[in-house]
Amino acid sequence: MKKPKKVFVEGPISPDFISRSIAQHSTKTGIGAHQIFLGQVRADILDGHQVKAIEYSAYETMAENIFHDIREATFAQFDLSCMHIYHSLGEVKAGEICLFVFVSSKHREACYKAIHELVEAIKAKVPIFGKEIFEDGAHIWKVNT
Amino acid sequence: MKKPKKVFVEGPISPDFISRSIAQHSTKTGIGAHQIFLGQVRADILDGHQVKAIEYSAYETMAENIFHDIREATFAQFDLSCMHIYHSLGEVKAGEICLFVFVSSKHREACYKAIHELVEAIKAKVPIFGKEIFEDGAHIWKVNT
Amino acid sequence: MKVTVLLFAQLAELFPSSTLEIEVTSLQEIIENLESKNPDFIGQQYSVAINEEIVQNEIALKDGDIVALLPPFAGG
Amino acid sequence: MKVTVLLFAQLAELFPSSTLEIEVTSLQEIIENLESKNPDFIGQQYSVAINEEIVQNEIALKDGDIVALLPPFAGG
Repeated sequence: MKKPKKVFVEGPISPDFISRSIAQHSTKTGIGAHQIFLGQVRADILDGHQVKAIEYSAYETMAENIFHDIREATFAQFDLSCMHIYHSLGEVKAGEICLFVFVSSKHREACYKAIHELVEAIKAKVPIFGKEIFEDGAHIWKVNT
Repeated sequence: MKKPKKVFVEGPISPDFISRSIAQHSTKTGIGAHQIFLGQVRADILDGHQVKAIEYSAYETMAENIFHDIREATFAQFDLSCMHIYHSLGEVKAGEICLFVFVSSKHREACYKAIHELVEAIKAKVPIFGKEIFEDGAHIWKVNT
Repeated sequence: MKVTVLLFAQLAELFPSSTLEIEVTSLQEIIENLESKNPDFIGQQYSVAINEEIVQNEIALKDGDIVALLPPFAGG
Repeated sequence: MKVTVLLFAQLAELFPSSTLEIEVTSLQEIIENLESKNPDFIGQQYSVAINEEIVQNEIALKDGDIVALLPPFAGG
């Protein structure tokens, strides 16, 4: 069993962080394929207001447990070498990255399916909330589709 | 129509290069999802020899045309904001990255399917050849499965 | 019995505090309590987690339970 | 007519040069020419591109055509 890993990070996920995470896999020479999903905050126009940021909050202890369950279920289902999940808390501006999901495997087929199921499970099952903050300071609460 | 872009790069694709490519999308605030596929050279054991590197070569002019066709067909089929494909030529050591495919879209569904089809099309249709070089200097020619 | 009620996101905005300690006997009673405190709570969408497990049906509460009301998830 | 034959990867290893200018009238003749130069060419797997387009069947060659013999692809 993999040890529990912390998913939540404060603020946006930087391209540098992603780069370092990729680089750490160069010693794992059994890996042939990596698949990365990144969620980026959109500057959507909603009711005439433009989103400038999303402020993420979560039921953190429950969310970390569910991330752990999702991780274990995915390792059980697919032949993966590695899996990493990071999600932002706090403010993430439009254009910045709020979700980083990274799977690696010997052959590419496992990666395609695993990343898809992981991202869908994260969106559906993890108690994370997003306050979409408009340029004018008003806000609404995001709902996943 | 997007302008033709050069796919081939000399040697491995560095995590830094990937990071810079991700960072360049932060101004595209209509993007909500990125999907990245990375091919990494495996240190496979074949007939008792361990692969230390793959030396890639290609029928370059034809390959660039086919990359262009694959790109256009994928843009026509999926609602994507951006698409980038890079493939190594020359030597790429075990653990290093030889293929970087990057698609971005407003919503995530287009990304999942687009990356899958792109990677499969690249592997099946582009005249790229890989010489798997063993620790002892011998080599065999890679065949995609 | 006494339970802790946790409110998140838009539900937390409806009340002075996002954590309530209340004396109740059922989940239904928690909801009525919140509706009486702020009628805007009526009609809100949420799922319910008891001790961090999502529950689909009314289940018996125990003293010390942590009841979380969770608006629609928006991760990613 | 004169055509240019391009050989890649393991096929290029079988001959002194990866580019040949030869006088032929058909694709079949190119293959026979290569088989006679090096019998190891017999039984090799490859697809054929004429002027950078993969061809599935024997097609008529024109003077100046570029005929590429492509071993199994291994990108990615």
